[in-house]
Amino acid sequence: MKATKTLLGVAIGALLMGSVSAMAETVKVGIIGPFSGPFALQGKNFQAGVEAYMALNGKSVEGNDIEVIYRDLPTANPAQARALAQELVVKDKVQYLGGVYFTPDAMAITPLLKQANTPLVIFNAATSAIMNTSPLVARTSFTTAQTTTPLGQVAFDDGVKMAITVVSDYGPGIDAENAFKKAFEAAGGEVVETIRMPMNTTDFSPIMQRVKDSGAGGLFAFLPSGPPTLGFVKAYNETGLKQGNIKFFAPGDLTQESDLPALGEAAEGLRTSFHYSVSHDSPENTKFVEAAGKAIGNPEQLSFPAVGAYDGMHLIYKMIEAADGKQDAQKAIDAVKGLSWTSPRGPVTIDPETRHITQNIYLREVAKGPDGKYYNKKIKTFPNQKDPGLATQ
Amino acid sequence: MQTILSIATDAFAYGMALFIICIGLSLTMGLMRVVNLAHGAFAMIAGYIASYAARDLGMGYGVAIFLAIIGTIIISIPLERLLYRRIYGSPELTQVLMTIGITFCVIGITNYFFGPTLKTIPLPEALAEPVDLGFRTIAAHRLFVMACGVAVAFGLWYLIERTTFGTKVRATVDNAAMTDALGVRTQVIYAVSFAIAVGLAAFGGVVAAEFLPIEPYYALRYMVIFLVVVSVGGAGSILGAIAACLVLGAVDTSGRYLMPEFGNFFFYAAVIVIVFMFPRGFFGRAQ
Amino acid sequence: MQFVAQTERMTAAPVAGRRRWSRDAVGVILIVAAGVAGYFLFPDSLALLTRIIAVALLVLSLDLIVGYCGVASLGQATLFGAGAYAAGIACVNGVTEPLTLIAIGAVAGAAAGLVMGAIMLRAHGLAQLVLSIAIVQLAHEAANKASAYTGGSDGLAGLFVGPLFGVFEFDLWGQTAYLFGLSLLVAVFIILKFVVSSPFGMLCRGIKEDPIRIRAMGAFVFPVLLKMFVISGAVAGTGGALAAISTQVVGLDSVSFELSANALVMLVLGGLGTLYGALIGTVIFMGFEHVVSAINPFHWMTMVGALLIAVVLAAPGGLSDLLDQISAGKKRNSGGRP
Amino acid sequence: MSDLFRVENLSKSFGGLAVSRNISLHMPAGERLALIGPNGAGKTTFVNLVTGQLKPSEGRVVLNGEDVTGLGAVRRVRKGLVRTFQVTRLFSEMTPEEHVTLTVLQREGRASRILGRFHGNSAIADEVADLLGALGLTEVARRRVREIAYGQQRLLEIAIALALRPKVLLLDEPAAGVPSSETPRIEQALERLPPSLAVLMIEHDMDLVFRFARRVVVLAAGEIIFEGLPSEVAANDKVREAYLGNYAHARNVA
Repeated sequence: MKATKTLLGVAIGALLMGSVSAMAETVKVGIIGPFSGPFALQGKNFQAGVEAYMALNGKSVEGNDIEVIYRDLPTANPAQARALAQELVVKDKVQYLGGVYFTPDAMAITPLLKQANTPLVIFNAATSAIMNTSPLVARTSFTTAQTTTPLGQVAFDDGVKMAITVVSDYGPGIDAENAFKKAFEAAGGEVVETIRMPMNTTDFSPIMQRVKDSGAGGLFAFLPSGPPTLGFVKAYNETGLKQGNIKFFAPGDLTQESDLPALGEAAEGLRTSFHYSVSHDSPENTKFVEAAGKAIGNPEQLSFPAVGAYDGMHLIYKMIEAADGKQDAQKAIDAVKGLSWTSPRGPVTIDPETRHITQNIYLREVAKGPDGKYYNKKIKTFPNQKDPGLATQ
Repeated sequence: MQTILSIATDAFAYGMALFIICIGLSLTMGLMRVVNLAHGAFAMIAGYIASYAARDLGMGYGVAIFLAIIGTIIISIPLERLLYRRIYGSPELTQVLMTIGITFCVIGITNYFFGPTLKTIPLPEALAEPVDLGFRTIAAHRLFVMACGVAVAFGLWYLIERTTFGTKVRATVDNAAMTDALGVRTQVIYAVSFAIAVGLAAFGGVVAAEFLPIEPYYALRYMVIFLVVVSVGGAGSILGAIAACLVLGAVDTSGRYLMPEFGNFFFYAAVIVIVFMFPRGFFGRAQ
Repeated sequence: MQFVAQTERMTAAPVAGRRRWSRDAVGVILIVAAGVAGYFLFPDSLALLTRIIAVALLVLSLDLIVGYCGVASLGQATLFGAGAYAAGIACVNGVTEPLTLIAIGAVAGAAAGLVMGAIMLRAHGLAQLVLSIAIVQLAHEAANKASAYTGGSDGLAGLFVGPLFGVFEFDLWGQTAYLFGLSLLVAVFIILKFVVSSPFGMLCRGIKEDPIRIRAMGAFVFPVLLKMFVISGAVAGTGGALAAISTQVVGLDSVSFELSANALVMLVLGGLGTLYGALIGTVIFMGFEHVVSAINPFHWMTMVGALLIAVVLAAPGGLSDLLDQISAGKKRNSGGRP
Repeated sequence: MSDLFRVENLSKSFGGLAVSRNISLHMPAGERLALIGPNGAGKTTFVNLVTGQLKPSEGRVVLNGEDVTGLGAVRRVRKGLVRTFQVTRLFSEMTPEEHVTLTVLQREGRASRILGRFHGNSAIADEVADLLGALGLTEVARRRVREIAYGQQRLLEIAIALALRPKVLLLDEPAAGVPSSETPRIEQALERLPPSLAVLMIEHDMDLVFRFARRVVVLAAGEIIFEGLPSEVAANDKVREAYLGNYAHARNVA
């Protein structure tokens, strides 16, 4: 339905532009994301980001019309990811691939890129190692290590000498644990215990008991955004850890804006570090939030994948411009290496070495706004953070 | 000692939350012989109704629970008439196919109407506050869940063992044709039992929402746990379901405390051991 | 009376044998024809078709257990995943010859089948189903934990598979992968047709219907079923290895409850105990899912659910049963009913 | 001892309830023994104890001089102790030919072979055809079992048992549920059983018993109350009591 709407838009746009460029070519962009399933909200955010960018910047680049094709990949499923990417390239003849929420899916797609002569712009998948698997990948999201690392110093400066880490037992969780541990110990603190809990944990009380027993003064946590975060934050409050002055630190996945209405009061005062807050105060962001909020329907559902997609589209537009509508992956990717611009999240650069985005990381605190709604309030900026995960490899 | 007590309290609360949701499924599977994988879908529908009533319409918690139960039962009636009646007595795998189909539809439709975000059911002040038990603080709603679990267990036991309706249900289970011949309308018995099971799912979905938060994938996410708990307890047995919930709740909770990184190993290893020791469940009927 | 028996045997037996043969031959030809037609009709979707073939192998393997032995399993992906990870790990460690990788996957699947069968066959009915769930969850957890070997939740990447017979590359367009997969599927299907019509296959069908009768015939039930588990594991492992080779990544989803449940849904959808049902169910389910999710990626689940409900109402015996009834009229396919 | 088959002091109780008490039997080769008794006398339990479906609380089962009490049901079948079922246990989708072929293959130790086709072996096909012919099942040999008459299904039960080449055959009510029009065919089949086979028949139909059996054992309330010639049964007081329902009463008094 949305796809047809896009198609219609493209068609009308093409009609209007017909006079400008008689030899206009249609450049197709394939976006793979979780548009259904447990992560449908993140997929919706992908779409909102893409549509917002196209609404603000037009649907063509130098006479080349752009057509976006969405493909649904509900959960991490590399086999299906490869099949979708292959079909987009071979059948739908897309010149650019974008999206991808989960790391294994990205890993399945990157080996295809060279043969397909197609660059991939990752809107989310946040494991450092993806960038090493193909020279034709660029990423506009973040890595877990990138968003987490500043927290080590923050926690230590906040008077926490001993910390405990609690993460979901999967790739990004382990990345977060390592990044925090490294940064915190570099700052002079000590991680007294590391807990990895299964992905499907629903009752967190025993974990909180464990945290309490560890004697740590600070708790670092990482969970994938979504339903479990609610239980985790509630358990933190209800087991008396909050009152007991055990300080809580987490990357912003835990307090993504679309979860805040549900988390509500429970999350108030939680400090998280992240690359983007919907409340970020800048003219670029105001424009973005308005456009993306319109695209997604309900602005409360707006969250970080939208900005990844928005900036991802920016890269793709730049690539189309550089390649002049032709299919030339190397030329396209070379064009965005070192590219700097002001994103809704703040100033960003594509690192020419890693093709990963260099950006500010913000320390925020969940606060109640004047409208009675909760938001992530910026309290500190760590400028120009590269991906430490890649730097160490 | 304090830690043990504390873990035991958590385990009991978690076990009771599971029990309230699962007992309805246990009844459908044990008494009606329907493997209703859509059970969680009904709990989820109730959660959405309660969330809508309490959060968006500002109604009280008790009213929300009541509306959720009634609403879910009303939604289930056409499903029972049109779909479930066709699969009473069908092979189990056919029932699985049908009820998975229903689950998919419920998820798709819920997603469409309510969006993919998490829904909360605001608790009344009295239940939201932590309570000091002496050895630890615990959220008041956990005590409430425990009380609900105990109440549901006694209520059901009374209904099935001590009322004429219960007698008819048990007779229908033993021999539907014979009971029919005795003038009991087994169709009605089935319909009412189904409504009770759905009502329990609804009640469980709402009061246990603090443990198993309401979101569109609820119905699939917890399907396995529900099925495992019912089977371990022995389908159709109240006592078995209690035992299974408490044992698995204890294993799960203490596993997560002692060795969180191997939490799932503990849980499923315990399931395998229990199934080996009690192939028909703790208190399963001989088949 | 003896005489009558003799003459009838002389005339009728070869006829029945030939009919069975020719029916299977037609079936295999139809599968090959459908496969080749898919190659020419959808030359741009070969990766999807290859994935369907890999899953079809999984569903076939499940049919051996559920359809021929009456052992319900919601954990069949354990065997698929064992094959996929074994082939993947071997590939990362330098074994790049595709046929060798398939063999490794089949052996790993068979070994996993042996273990899984030995555990599951201790119980019956619902308890058995729950054991299968517990096993697949443990396997999933183990694969997640052993991230040094499996890549954990990030997936096992970096599989560089050598060309088939040293000539045909597994490339973007996926012709090699598809034709290789199709040949594998046809080969496995023919072998399985032999297996299910062998004395062993008959014995399994007997066990499915009445194990007490089989014991009264003097046959042990457990080793027979265990053997079928091993065969099933080899088939599922082949599917897993094919998936690993063709996608060059192995993810945790290949050893998940979700995949197991989907496989069972596809099997019941297609119809149990005929092998054809497994193929029909897989193609219909995955094809439908693909088409609907491309048309409307946001709400395809409702439609898939509606399809399942419609099938139960219209064809409780599965789609292959429905086809049987429509096409052949009274003549029914051999094999047990669900 | 020349007995082919012996049961010594066999007892079984479930909880405190004794369902078989101290049963002893002996059967030479070629024996035709009928076991009768009123409903609930413990006949089926006895069969299950003998065939190994149930483990006895006490006593021994001896086949061909070998104690088989510790063996399971399958091993006993392989040693030649074969039974039929009171309610037929057949595979509804298979044909009689397939049933018997499978049984012969199993006897030959070839039933669990994956290589080799089910219908391929002509020696086995001959044997199957002969057996089906002998029991008058040739016409229905290629029909599904669920499509053939119940009497024919009963005959198939016997055919399966015979295909195992038993030494001792337990026929559990071979004529139960068969319409009277079809009973003669079953009688005929019983008369043609191999002469050296020891047969223990459990049966309600007294006509059949009198025609078939050379010896009769009467079981009541789990124990043997009579053993002797068929002609003596009717005159026996204990048997009359048991069948007239007084046995239980008499036992209570005693």
